[in-house]
Amino acid sequence: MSLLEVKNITIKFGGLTAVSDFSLSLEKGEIVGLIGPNGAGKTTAFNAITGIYRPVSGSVHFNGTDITGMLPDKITKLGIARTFQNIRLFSNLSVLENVLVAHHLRLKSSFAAAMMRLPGYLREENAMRKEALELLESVRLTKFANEKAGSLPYGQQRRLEIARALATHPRILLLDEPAAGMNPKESQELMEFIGEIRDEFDLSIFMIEHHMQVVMGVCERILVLDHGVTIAEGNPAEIQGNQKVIEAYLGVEMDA
Amino acid sequence: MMGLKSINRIFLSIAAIAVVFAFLIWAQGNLDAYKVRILNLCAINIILTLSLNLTNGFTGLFSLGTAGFMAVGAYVSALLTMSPEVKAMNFFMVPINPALAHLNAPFIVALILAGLISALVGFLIGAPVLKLKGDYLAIATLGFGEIISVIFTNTQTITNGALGLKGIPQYTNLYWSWGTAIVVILGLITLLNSSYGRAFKAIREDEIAAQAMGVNLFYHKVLSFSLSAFIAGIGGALLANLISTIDPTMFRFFLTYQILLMVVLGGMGSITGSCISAFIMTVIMELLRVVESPMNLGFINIPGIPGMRMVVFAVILIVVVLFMRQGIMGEKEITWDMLLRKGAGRHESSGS
Amino acid sequence: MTFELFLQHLINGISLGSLYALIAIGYTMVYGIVRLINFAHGDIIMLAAYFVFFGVGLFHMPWWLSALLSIVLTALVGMGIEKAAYKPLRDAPRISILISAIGVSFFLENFGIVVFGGRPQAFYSPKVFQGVIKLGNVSIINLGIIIPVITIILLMGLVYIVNNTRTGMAMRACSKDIDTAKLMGIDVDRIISFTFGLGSALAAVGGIMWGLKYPQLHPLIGIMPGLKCFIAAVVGGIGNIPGAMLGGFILGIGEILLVAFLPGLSGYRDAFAFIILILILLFRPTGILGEKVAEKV
Amino acid sequence: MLEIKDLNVRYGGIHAVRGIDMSVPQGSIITLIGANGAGKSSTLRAICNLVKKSGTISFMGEDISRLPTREIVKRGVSMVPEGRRVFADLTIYENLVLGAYTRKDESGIKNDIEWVYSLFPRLKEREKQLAGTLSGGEQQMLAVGRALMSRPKLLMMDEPSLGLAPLLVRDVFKIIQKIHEEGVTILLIEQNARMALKVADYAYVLETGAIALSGSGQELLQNQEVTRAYLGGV
Amino acid sequence: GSKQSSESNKPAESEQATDSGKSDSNQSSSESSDDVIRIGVYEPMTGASAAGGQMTVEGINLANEMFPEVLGKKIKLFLVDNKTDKTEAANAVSRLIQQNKVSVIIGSYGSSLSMAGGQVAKDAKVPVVGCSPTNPLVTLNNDYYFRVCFIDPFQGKVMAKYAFNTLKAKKAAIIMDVSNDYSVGLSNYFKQAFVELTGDKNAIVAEAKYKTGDQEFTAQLTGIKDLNPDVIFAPGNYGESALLIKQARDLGIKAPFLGGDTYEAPEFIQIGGQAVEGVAFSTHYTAEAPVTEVSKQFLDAYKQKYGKDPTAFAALGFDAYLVARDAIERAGSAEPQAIRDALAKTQDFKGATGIITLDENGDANKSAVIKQVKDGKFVYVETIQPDK
Ligand SMILES: Nc1ncnc2c1ncn2[C@@H]1O[C@H](COP(=O)(O)OP(=O)(O)OP(=O)(O)O)[C@@H](O)[C@H]1O
Ligand SMILES: Nc1ncnc2c1ncn2[C@@H]1O[C@H](COP(=O)(O)OP(=O)(O)OP(=O)(O)O)[C@@H](O)[C@H]1O
Ligand SMILES: [Mg+2]
Ligand SMILES: [Mg+2]
Repeated sequence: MSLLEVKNITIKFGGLTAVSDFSLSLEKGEIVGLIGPNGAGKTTAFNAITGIYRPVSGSVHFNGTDITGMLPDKITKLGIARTFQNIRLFSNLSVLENVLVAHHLRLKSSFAAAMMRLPGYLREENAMRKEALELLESVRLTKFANEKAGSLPYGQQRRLEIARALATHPRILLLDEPAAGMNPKESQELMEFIGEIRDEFDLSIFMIEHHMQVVMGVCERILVLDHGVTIAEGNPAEIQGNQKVIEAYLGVEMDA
Repeated sequence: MMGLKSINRIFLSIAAIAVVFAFLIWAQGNLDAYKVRILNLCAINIILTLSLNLTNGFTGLFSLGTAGFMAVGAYVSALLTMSPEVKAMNFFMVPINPALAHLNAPFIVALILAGLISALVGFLIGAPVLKLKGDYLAIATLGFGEIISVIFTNTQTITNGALGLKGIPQYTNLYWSWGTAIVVILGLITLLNSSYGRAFKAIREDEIAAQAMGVNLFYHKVLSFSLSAFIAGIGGALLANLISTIDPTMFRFFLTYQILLMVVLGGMGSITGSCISAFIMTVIMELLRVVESPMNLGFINIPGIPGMRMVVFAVILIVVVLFMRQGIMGEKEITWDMLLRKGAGRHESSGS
Repeated sequence: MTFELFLQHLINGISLGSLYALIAIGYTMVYGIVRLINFAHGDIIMLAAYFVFFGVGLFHMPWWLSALLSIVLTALVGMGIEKAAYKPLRDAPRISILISAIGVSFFLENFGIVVFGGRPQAFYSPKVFQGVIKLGNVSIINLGIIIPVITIILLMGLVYIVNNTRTGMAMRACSKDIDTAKLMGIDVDRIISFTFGLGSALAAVGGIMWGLKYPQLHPLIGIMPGLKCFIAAVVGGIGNIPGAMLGGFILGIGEILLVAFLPGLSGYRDAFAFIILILILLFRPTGILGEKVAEKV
Repeated sequence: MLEIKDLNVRYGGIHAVRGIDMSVPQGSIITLIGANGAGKSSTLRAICNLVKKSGTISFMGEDISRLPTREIVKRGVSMVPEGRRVFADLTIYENLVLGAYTRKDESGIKNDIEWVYSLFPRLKEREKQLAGTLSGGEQQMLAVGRALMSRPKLLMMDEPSLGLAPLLVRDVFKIIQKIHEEGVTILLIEQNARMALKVADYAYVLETGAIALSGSGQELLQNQEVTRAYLGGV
Repeated sequence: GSKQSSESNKPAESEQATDSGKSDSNQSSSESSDDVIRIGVYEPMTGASAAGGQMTVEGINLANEMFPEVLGKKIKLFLVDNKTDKTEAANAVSRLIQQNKVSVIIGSYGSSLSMAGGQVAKDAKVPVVGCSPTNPLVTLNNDYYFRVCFIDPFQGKVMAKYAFNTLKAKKAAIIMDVSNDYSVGLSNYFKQAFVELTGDKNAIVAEAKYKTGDQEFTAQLTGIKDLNPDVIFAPGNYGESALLIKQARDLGIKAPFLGGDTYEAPEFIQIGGQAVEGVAFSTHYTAEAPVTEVSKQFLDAYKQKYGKDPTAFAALGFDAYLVARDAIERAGSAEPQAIRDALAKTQDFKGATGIITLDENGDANKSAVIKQVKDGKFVYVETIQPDK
């Protein structure tokens, strides 16, 4: 059984069918890419998996549980975390606090315990901080730990967003255009980083990306959406050679 | 983390609280009743301002229901502390609901119950209404505050309607008011530095991202809203037991506005700011009476203009918003670290 | 309840509703463009009524001239308020602007008390507006017909301006993104100023009609209409001009019918407006005619 | 055509642009590249007088540094802002009409709308849709189309390819060249430095608010440092 | 004095004692330093009741001009606005006592405001003379509160009698302002008295409600029209009441309207216009049948100073000042406790509004006047004596 099993989901906005009949199965440890022209419905598919939109038909199963229509926080708790196409950090909180918030979902102490600062809570809080600092270390943001997240340079904000998602202890990580706004050098670093975290945190990754270098470089399997419809699926080489994909997305000749 | 520094801070906090209490003991005995009354109001306004700041400043819920929660707290406490005879005297028009006639409780119990019942009302209101966002939430909560006032006007057997309640025992003194204020301040500091407080702030920063990080929006919003109601309820109770008479028209939106102004002046999201501004505003409102009494400037005699105080107040308010947008403190706090070694960019707050 | 009685209630409701609608459309327009709950809208209504009061009472001008002058003056005051209290806050957080608006409202009310005195005064109402038409046992006051007609005419005019003119389009552009509107070559200050002028002029018409229907005048007279009409605007879908009219009618007729059918609840009437508001918001968070936009993530 | 002298932009404590001198000759494509936060967008915003700044900016010989934005637009400067700054509550059609706000020629405007539609057929399909519900890429097309509607003499684009599919990125560059051929001078900011340098006549490299390097597109493409820092080790 | 302190065994007792002791000593020291008698006034000069407060203050100021001295010293007035807000009212009284060191206080329009201030005055043991708060609760249980007006139970009875005896009404409807304690109270007393007089439990056919600030009453009125009462009792602020009556007439309601003392303001007629013709109400005094010498004196002086006819509130403000001054004179001292004791003994004092005798509650026992609107003027109808 796959870790994530999306079966024939369809999402509509008014009259517009943004995603139709989308299916996906994601295995443990896999990195799968989702590409397609602008407006193809990629982000929308993400939103349906993470519970932000509810599909009109179809189902999403995670690790055997039906999570269709569940609230986003429940889904995150079960083990699916994500980043956003337009970075959504808690910009007035410190970098460390951003990561700590993501630990909150595992907090066992009750509100009352936290207010009374019972030893159990303090232990948890300390453990949380320790782990958060370790995580920042592994994404090389330790020296910014007490800076406001909003004041970080763009590339570091992207990395922080990934670190924050990792702090929820996900089994699947969804990345929405992690390389957007990065120059080629930064993109290169990102590719390596994605590979690293997959191994270190034992993740499956599902990512949307327009930078073909990145997609082709890290993904083992790629899905292509166009107008909400899945037009192709396969390994990078297959996709690059797929006539439909070339017509709809890549363009006839690839340079650069 | 419990290093020498944090022990130092705790020590400083305890020392500061001791100093405050020493002052209160002196004030209660040596200041005239008018000044004591103003000091009491300062503490109550600090409590109310913090209550509103918890939702508006720290959780990003634009709520305007404070007056309603105060009303609930004030009535609960009033009905619990008034003696059966005083109640009978009050309800001379429509008799009091027999269930309430003989209720009586010590002040501390009344305060806590006032907070709890107010929090319960907050929960009942919050559960449906907190789905709304921004301006809509503001209007809905404002509406709720008005509804409470309308309901209290009409439920004569419980609230005595427009006649209000008179002869509420004046238990509120400087120890009660400032004691409560200090407990609320310390409580909020603890809360906001806890994991729950971070979740509140995350919701303020970005609801969708907070939810995507596993923060249960409903639970935390309702928690923050009910806590705020709890604090406002206690504030209302202290007020009722200070001025000894209440009626439903006291708790209208103007009251909420005044508290909102204190929140903004102090800085949305700053505990220290709220305390400073609530204190200053309460005192300024009294000082502004000068503009209403006749003035003799030597060469010219200005007759007193009643109402001028509120005009001046409105102007000050606009000027503050225009030129001091962040309020006094913005989102910053005055902390011991800051006082001890200025300029160290630490962001943790501690001690009052 | 007899049919006749019901009809009378309905007519009362329409008469009240149209007045709410008239004020709500000005409210909604300003909100729609500037994204600002202009808390002072109600007080601008009050000012307009006082302008007429002084025009007739102090300067002995003919009634119609006072009314016209009042509309112009009120528009100017509205523009002045925007310049002084809102414009400097364009890039400030919403809450600051809201506070500023509350401050302006507070100012106007207390300024009114200091300058006009706190006592309710009588608002002069010419004979034309005073008659009552009788249909059997059912009475319709003249204003019950005049106000709905004025409301509908102004509504159509306003919808035309906002939807079909260049200025209207520029107004809508400014409502979303001021910097980008500037990049289009739009004189943002002028557009916003115009919006406030127009909104205040509408408030003035509303205020004058209000004064004619309820000829009692004091500095706090605008608070309730301001609040109720804002609710009407939100119920209809704030920013949506026909919605404001719909909201006005729903609120007006609803209030009257509530009291009519449940006289025991007549004391709860103000609560009714807010309960409708909360119910509508729960089931249609952007109001009845408001565009339903799922937040794009 | 555009001359910038000693331009400085500060946001509170941040000194985002530090004394830039730059010139954009008539009929050229000039590009501005640099890492995130280098101050590229701030420079463009300063030219349009959307941020507080110091320094002089002259356009066609006239000092425009004190003019309000709308006057600058009237003189023929147009900008595609960074991010998706389309008017979300207006339809695509209305967005385009607003782009021509400073123009008075009704029929010309109509023709130009058709022209924009022919450049971006997707926009025509969605003519009546509210811009806010478009996908990121679609909004980007609309922003470019809208900027063209004022028939600018100088078109400034802030990362027009951000978030666009490869197919569309190449289309955008084709369009840039096409607009250029029609006589419009272009000032382009790009992350996609390689593409940008290929089309540019001249390029400036910005580093922490100051110009670190400049030269013709070809020169910079060959430059070792640039390759390492901005083009990645491909 | 049957109402000697029922507030014993209250925890604040000891503090009160020290407080007042302290203020007493302050009092005597400040007394010697300046030779004025200090009288405090707390009235709503702003907020919802600003109108009433301002009218009252006009009367007080006039009295102060006419009788500026007592015990050979000048009287200095300290006016503090209570903003129609209870917290402010309490603050205002506290301020008058502690900061301005007044010997006696006058105020306030609005019973609820008076009650809020009353508690503070009681704690500080400084007497207050109320002008127009007619709610029985104001003086109940408060030895330091007095008033120069009659109280609501009396007023309600007066109007019920008028409706039953003079208008021969059998069925009455009541329209009350639920957010206004005055209106609620008066309605209740009217109801009790009217039911008693008619002997009919169902004599009140409708009790409609509205709130201060409402301007639209057609829904309530349409319902009442359907029930066809003989008379409608609608006590409330004059502004709302005038609108209400106007709307009733527009709806074709013919039944006579009755109200209370708040109706007596020229604006009531201006706002109501033709519609309020025939409306009758009870009030405190009339210029047409001056009860005392002082009535005439007051009337002339008022007209001269303000150029208009005085309202009952101005007259009551005037009387409150005079009663306070009289008490100071009789006490022969500016010491609050002495003034209180003198006030309690006020008997047959000739004020503008009538002969004032303060009863054991501190309430004025005096006659009421019924007036009616005729040809755009208030005309005197009859005087109704209190039942002894
Ligand atoms: N409104 C603002 N307030 C404060 N700082 C700002 C603001 N806008 C930009 N900055 C800061 O100014 C610097 C330059 O920003 P700018 O947007 O011009 O960079 P850029 O080169 O366009 O970067 P990017 O490639 O990310 O678009 C950055 O450090 C940024 O954080
Ligand atoms: N909340 C919404 N309301 C209406 N339409 C929407 C909404 N969200 C997305 N859409 C529409 O659904 C379609 C798919 O959008 P989506 O954001 O998923 O595209 P995408 O594949 O992520 O594109 P891009 O690469 O440009 O981000 C688009 O046409 C968009 O206009
Ligand atoms: Mg997307
Ligand atoms: Mg940029």
